[in-house]
Amino acid sequence: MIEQKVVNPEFLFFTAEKKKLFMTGSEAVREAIRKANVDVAISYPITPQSESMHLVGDLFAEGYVKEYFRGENEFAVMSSVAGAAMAGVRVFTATGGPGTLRAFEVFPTWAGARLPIVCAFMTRGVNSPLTIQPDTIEMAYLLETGILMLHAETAQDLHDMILKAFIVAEKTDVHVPVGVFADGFFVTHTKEALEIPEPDIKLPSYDPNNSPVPPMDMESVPVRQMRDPFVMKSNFISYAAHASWQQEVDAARERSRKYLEKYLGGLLETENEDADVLLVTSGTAVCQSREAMAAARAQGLSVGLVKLKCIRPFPAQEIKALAAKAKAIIVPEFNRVGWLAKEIKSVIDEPGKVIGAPRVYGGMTMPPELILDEIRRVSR
Amino acid sequence: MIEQKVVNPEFLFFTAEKKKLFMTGSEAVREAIRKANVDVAISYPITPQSESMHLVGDLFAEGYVKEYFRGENEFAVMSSVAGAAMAGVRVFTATGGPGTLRAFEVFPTWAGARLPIVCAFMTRGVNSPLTIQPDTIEMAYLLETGILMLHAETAQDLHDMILKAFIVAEKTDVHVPVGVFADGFFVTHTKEALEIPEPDIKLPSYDPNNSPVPPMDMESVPVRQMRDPFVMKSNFISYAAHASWQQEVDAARERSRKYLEKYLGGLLETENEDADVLLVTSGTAVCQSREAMAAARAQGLSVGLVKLKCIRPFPAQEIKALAAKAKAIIVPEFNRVGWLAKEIKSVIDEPGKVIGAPRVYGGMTMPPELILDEIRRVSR
Amino acid sequence: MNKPIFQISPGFEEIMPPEYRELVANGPYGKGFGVSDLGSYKELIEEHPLCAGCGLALSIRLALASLPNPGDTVIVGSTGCSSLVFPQVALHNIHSLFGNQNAVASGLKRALKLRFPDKVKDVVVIAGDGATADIGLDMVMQSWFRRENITTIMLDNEAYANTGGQESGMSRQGAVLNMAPTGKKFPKATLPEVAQAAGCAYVAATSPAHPRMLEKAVRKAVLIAREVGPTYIQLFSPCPTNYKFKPQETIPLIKQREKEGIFRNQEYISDEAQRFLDSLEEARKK
Amino acid sequence: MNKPIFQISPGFEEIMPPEYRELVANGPYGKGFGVSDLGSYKELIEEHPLCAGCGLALSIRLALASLPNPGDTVIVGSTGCSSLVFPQVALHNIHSLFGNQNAVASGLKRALKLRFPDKVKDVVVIAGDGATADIGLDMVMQSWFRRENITTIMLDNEAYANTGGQESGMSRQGAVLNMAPTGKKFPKATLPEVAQAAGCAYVAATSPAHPRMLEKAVRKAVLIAREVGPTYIQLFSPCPTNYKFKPQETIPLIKQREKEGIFRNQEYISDEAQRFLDSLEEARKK
Amino acid sequence: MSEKISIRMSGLGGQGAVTAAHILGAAAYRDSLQVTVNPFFGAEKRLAPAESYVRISREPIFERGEVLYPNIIMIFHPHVITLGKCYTMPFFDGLREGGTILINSGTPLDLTKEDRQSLAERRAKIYYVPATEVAMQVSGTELSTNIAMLGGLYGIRPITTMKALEESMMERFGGGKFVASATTAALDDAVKEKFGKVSQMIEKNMEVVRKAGESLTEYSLS
Amino acid sequence: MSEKISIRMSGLGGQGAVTAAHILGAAAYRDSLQVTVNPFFGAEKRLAPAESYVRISREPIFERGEVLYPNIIMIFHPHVITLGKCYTMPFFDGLREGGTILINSGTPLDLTKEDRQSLAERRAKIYYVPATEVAMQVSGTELSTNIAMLGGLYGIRPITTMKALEESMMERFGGGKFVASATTAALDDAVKEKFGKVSQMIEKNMEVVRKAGESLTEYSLS
Amino acid sequence: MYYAARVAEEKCTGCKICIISCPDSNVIAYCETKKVKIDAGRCKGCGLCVSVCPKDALTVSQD
Amino acid sequence: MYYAARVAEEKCTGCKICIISCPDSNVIAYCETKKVKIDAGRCKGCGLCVSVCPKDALTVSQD
Ligand SMILES: Cc1ncc(C[n+]2csc(CCOP(=O)(O)OP(=O)(O)O)c2C)c(N)n1
Ligand SMILES: Cc1ncc(C[n+]2csc(CCOP(=O)(O)OP(=O)(O)O)c2C)c(N)n1
Ligand code: SF4
Ligand code: SF4
Ligand code: SF4
Ligand code: SF4
Ligand code: SF4
Ligand code: SF4
Ligand SMILES: [Mg+2]
Ligand SMILES: [Mg+2]
Repeated sequence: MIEQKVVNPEFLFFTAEKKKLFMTGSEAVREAIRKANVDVAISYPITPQSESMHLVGDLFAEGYVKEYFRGENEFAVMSSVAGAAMAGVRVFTATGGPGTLRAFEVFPTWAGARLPIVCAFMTRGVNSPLTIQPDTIEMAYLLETGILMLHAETAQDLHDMILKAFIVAEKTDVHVPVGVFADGFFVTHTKEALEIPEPDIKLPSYDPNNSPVPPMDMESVPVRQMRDPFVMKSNFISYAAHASWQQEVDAARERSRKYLEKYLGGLLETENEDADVLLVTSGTAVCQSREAMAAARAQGLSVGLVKLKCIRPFPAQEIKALAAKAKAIIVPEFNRVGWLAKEIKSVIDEPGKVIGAPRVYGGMTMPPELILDEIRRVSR
Repeated sequence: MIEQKVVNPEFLFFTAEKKKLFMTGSEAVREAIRKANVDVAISYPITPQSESMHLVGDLFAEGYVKEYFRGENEFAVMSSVAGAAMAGVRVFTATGGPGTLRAFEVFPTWAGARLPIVCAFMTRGVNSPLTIQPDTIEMAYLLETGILMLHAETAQDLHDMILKAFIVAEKTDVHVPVGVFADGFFVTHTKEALEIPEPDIKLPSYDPNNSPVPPMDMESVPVRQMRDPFVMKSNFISYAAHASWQQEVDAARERSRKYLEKYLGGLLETENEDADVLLVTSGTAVCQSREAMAAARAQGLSVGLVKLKCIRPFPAQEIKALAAKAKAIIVPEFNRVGWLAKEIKSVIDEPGKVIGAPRVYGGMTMPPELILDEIRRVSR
Repeated sequence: MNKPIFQISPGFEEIMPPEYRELVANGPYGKGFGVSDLGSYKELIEEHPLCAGCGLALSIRLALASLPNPGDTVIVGSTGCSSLVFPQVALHNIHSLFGNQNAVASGLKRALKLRFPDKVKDVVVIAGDGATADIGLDMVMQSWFRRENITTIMLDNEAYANTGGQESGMSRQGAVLNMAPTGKKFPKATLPEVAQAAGCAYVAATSPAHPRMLEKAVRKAVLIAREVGPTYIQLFSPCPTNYKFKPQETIPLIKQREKEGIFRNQEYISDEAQRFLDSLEEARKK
Repeated sequence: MNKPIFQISPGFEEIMPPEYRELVANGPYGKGFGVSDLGSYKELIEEHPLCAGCGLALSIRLALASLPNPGDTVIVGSTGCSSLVFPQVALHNIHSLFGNQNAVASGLKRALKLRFPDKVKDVVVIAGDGATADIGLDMVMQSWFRRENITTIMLDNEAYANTGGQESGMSRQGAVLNMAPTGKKFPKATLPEVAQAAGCAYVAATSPAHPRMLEKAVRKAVLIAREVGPTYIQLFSPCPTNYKFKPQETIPLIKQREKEGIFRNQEYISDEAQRFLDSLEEARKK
Repeated sequence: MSEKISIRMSGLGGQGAVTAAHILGAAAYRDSLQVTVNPFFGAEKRLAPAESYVRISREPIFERGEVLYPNIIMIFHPHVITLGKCYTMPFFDGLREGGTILINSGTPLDLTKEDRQSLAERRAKIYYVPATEVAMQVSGTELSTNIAMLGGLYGIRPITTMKALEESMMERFGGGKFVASATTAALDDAVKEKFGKVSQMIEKNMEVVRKAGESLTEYSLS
Repeated sequence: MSEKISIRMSGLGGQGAVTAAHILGAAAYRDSLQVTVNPFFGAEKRLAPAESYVRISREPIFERGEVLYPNIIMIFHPHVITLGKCYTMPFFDGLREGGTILINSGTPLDLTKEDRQSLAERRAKIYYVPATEVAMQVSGTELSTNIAMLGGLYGIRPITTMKALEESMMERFGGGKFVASATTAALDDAVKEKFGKVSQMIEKNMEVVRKAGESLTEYSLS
Repeated sequence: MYYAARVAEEKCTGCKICIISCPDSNVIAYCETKKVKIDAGRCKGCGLCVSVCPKDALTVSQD
Repeated sequence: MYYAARVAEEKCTGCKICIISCPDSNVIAYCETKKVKIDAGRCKGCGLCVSVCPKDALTVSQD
């Protein structure tokens, strides 16, 4: 293994000196994993994720990651990742689009088994018809699987969120999986400027003894211990246990808020939050909104921005408060179904304010001009 | 094959004389399929669905279904079903819970390929921890897959909805898959009274020539024809085609409304709709609500019921109108996440009225007393 | 060529693209053409977007030219380089998802049997090594276990090529590829042996370096699949783009691998399948 | 028994359930026990809810009694009848999803190697025929292709038993079962042959009718998996409940099947694995 | 019948609690009553907990799932209580005021003091019937235990006409078409094996019903 | 630079449009400009459409994805227009008022009358550069076509310093660490094969840049 | 009331075959007397042991 | 400007090996002259045909 200095997470996130780099989102994943002290990474190719996992493979070859292999399909990869996590090590993987759907059944089991897996989802549209282009539809499907969901706007976010995800996921009182979402191509393949700490430091290693559920290694009590035993008892206890286990996982997710606040500096971020019109969105729809906001403000329109960094847990209270002041809320999305607009409508007092547009899907970018059109329309 | 008289669907649904029977939901599936003129049925066991598909197997042995086999897993079964549908025949299958999740990636492709497959989903909780008991969580995941979703309250509903689903699914201007959902055990294993037409009649057979997309049989033009070709062209056309294809599938789903209205008698059904408090729900949460409503009205409380029969397309306008008049809207659900409450909140004007409770999960029934508690609480 | 599907409606000749008219006038449907007839008729593929010189493209071209009855053949493909060819192929063909080709084909074939009890409809699966031996292996093998009447052709380019050259189960041990940065740690999967153990009536491994051997294999496989049981063909042709050799080296490279004994042309035929072929031969003679 | 995991903290002896105390005092960890010692120590299974007289339960009991190093063995199971036993087994064990056992085991084993480089941690998969040969076959075979150091044990009761007796790929041809109302249409899957073709270093098929043969197979399989490569054991024991025979007929029935040649006890060992076993034997002698 | 009867039958896999519920439900249906029957089980294994719920009324019944507030609780095996092999706990909690408990046992079980007290407060009636013994004696197989339990129930309160009960049994064991789980089907076969003809079996079963009805003992809580 | 420059480079797989964009972007980054580079492709195959977008500005750039309203369009191959091998159609629609078009061709292409008219209305400037020819002549391989296209661009408007451009090329072809798609990596190897040393290659490339800049022809739309 | 296997001690030779053929753990134990002993509380009365005993030393009966 | 294969007619024996080794359809045609002809518009200049011609009758060059 390569020699790197173990530093405490706060130092790595906030204090360590940063270097400017010009790189793609995929390369940003590599730089995050380089410093993440990952034990096991398992890969399966899928556009637009492949490059990230190639690069993680390079890290393995260089000695930054201890074990790495290509699995046979995403369902298997997510299962293998679960096996490794149950053995008490830090694991990473990534997928996207059809890969996410192929593995779908596994995600709720990660949450249910309290596995602090970090998975990057490089979002892409799903079949049919086949597409490999950006689309955030898979996030709609994952909302209720029990995993935490962070959504990166830029390669910088992606880098930072992955590192922070490990630390949040592994807190004893959280200990649930975290998905870090980045829009395919728009983040993975775009080359942009980043500021990141030098690669000679890394996070402390994962300590399985801090886990609220013991690892499967025949090293910890009790000996008679099964992961996932409840229904087996076939009686009332199984129902009660099942229900309360779900509540506990929910609660664990809720308990992540304080750490997310601390590390991400809030589940959301605002700019001109007192404006008449608020653009509320996540991922690269935020970038496009920033351009639109700048243009609109240049034209004298009162427009603000709410960037949602965290989708699960959902910053419902924060959004509700912000929405109360705004006259209109525009939710631009990179998908057909408008899952984010629905989320927002369901937590605010006057859902009639929400404009679920523009929605772009099929693979094209979202022209800021389309957002501007909506702003103009509601500002009239 | 067994001799049965082909009758027109309207006759079968509305005119044919009915016989009273006492049977389980699983048996009701058999009776529906017996009259559905199904060509191919493919099965994979999973509690609580297995019995239905055993019975469909018996129909195959008796000559009511032309082809039947057990597949190797749900992903494969849903793929085989797609293959058969593309060949231009009527197909049926069923699954539930983990089976639904295992096959997840296939459902959007059914919709995208405009396949009029009817699939019964016998809902059950999903891992971890393992459970085999009723829970409607899988419906939350399927909401945006593009399939139509009907939700049965009783075995009678299940029987009727399956038969009607074929007819709606196969309309040229619809031609998308329909999922008929029934709560595991509560419907599948409960024995109750039904009224159903005699088994000597059946639906007309599927006519692949009415399909808006030609079958893959080398019998129809054009010869150079691929199902799912768009991205292959790799240019602007592919984006535009992808986006407009999604819009067309959406539109096809919307066009189903008129047929659903006709055959189901509306996407929802109400009782005492002018009451102060409305219980709005679907599936067996409706049965439990009926008991609670009866008890509450006996106590002089003003309570009404809205039974949602169709979740996709969602009766948004109808609900919005009903909600406007009510003082409070109680949404009892058999799952942890409250997906139905969220749906409802997102389409009405005053989501603050919605009480997302009681929620029961883990496998137990929902005592009407819990609903009554909520009614009492809001009626105070 | 009497099937109306191959005719242009009167009056529409003018507006059909010339390639289509040529196909109708001079295509292979119902003609009993084979590989030796290439160069003298309008082929099923109308240009393809694969890399120039790709041996996998050649494999597909040869396989399509070898179909005993293209006029009633439906192809099931899978995601991968080959899926870029099929929109350009003048046969009905299906792309569903990555790896589910044999499950789709199973449903398709059974349904076609129902709809056309008196006709032969061949269902041929053509998919990559990743689709066949990795992600789709369960469905491939179960279609064999179930004895489905379909032919499975694997295009073995020893990598996940379409996603940029990752290690697949069919890559050779030691190969350094994406996702195998320190070289592949385990040997090439032995699919022909597995296919035989799983109940295929006919198994062949060959390559586009032997067009006529390839043709014979495809013909036998499709004919046997009709009556006897599942058949499997593995076509070897490493990806020049991802293994970084020049396309024109493809055929010499394959032949070199043969010489070194690294790649072996193989054929296995069950007794029942052999008897069936013999009976066809008998019938033909009469 | 020095591992602290097997000790009860001082002062807590009283409140631990008696079965647990007995296990600590008289369990098999680190003792080198085998099948012949059954009846004289506290076993790993504390009652199980399987049907009375189920041969699959006996198979599990024997397999667990045959583990060379239960104190450092982790079991990966799958959904099915057997999954009802594991909550009652005094080893760390995992249930994840139906069919993904070998993928889970692959990740687990590799991670355990990282965490305990100087210790032997055996990972043994025990799952039903449906889990192994149907829904999980891809993952099972890929773990073999990848040469994972794990042992896979299939409990072959010739049906999906836990869901009420449906046809599985391991059911015999002609068997009338749920979802096979007119009898199974294709033969029992030949997993031992497939395992061999897929690279297993050791393959055995036997049954609980031969407890000592079963024991030898499990021991060899676990030892070989440590050093040489993947190993596979298939344990035959039809489900009395779903095939509707009396539990006490299980063993006579298996023996009858052997006589009829329908079931064959088999063993295959690769040269490398044999050499490894020989070397162990050598070392033991010294 | 004046009001809704809600029955909870708790037994172990293989004892036929699910079948008993189906027979009872079908009998009530034959008598033109409103009825729903819900079986509930986890792992469908011999000796694993198996419960079944029957609701009978003259008015429409909507509710489904477990009966949480039964009028009648039938316990097919002492282990249901003593080993907690059931889906509902604490076991007696939901019993309605004036409810009935029927236990398969020759001798009274050792109920906890708390249970006895709370049952007494609710004016519950407890009956014992040696159902397995009766089954063995009369029909020669313990597989008729479930029928004997129905006999005990009818002894306490004839829920349907005897004719409907007999016809319902006929339907259940007569045709080959009854849908049952594999475990149940296997046991069905075993039962049928015992008797040459179905009619003979039904006859025996009706005798079991009668005999069990006569073998009830009421247990005093005070 | 006064305002944002948005460039769309359209080529065919294997022509290096993605690489050209990366080199240009990295050069701008070296000159401390704000910049984002987005490659876009479907099937990553030789001769399949491949586009790349570069945005350069002194102000922060947020926007990403395809450049819909470019100032500059670079066409690496006539087929992009003539066979519609591109991601954006109608092809010239988004070009900004006063925008620039650079086409790899020795001779003017036969633009449609509508295109010519609408481009004229927008006061577009069209340049031709025989990039493939220049690449062959100067560096002996058509694989430097992309560099020649950059040369043409710099001939029209020097977007960065020449020093930054040279350093950027150095970085691109020098280290072994550049992350490229497999197809690109294969072509990289082919390019490197041509030249003994990287420095020699960069030198040739800079010559290609200069020569291409000198080989521009402006095409009059009127 | 419940079925269980019983050993006819005089017939038992202590060959242990029954022990290793019982599907349940810790039901049949090997005694110092070199015979086996059955824990009737744990025995499920399935009869598997009966089917394998070479000495016909086992029977299943109700207590 | 683009590469394509060309036939040296005098060398070609019409053995068709090139035809069945070309990865693209309808590029090489067989003529009445019993020689082959290449459609330069469709030829991608990959050189596969060159590598198999037993008579060295093929070359790839720019037009
Ligand atoms: C579920 C899923 N996972 C991953 C992918 C991405 N993917 C598409 S093609 C491909 C590689 C195909 O490899 P192979 O089957 O060998 O075909 P080739 O491209 O080599 O011809 C991959 C990994 C996908 N489309 N779907
Ligand atoms: C994805 C999924 N599909 C189906 C099931 C339902 N299921 C649970 S166990 C089982 C059968 C197991 O059969 P086998 O592996 O042979 O084990 P057995 O019960 O026979 O011991 C099935 C079909 C499930 N849990 N998950
Ligand atoms: S990537 Fe390889 S296999 Fe795919 S088309 Fe190109 S050369 Fe052929
Ligand atoms: S169902 Fe069969 S395999 Fe399962 S526990 Fe019962 S007897 Fe054993
Ligand atoms: S098998 Fe028979 S003889 Fe042998 S130990 Fe058991 S009871 Fe005794
Ligand atoms: S009857 Fe069954 S449980 Fe009892 S000792 Fe014999 S084998 Fe074991
Ligand atoms: S291979 Fe050579 S000789 Fe043969 S036909 Fe082609 S060009 Fe002529
Ligand atoms: S160069 Fe390639 S494309 Fe051209 S004729 Fe030869 S093989 Fe065919
Ligand atoms: Mg490949
Ligand atoms: Mg089984």
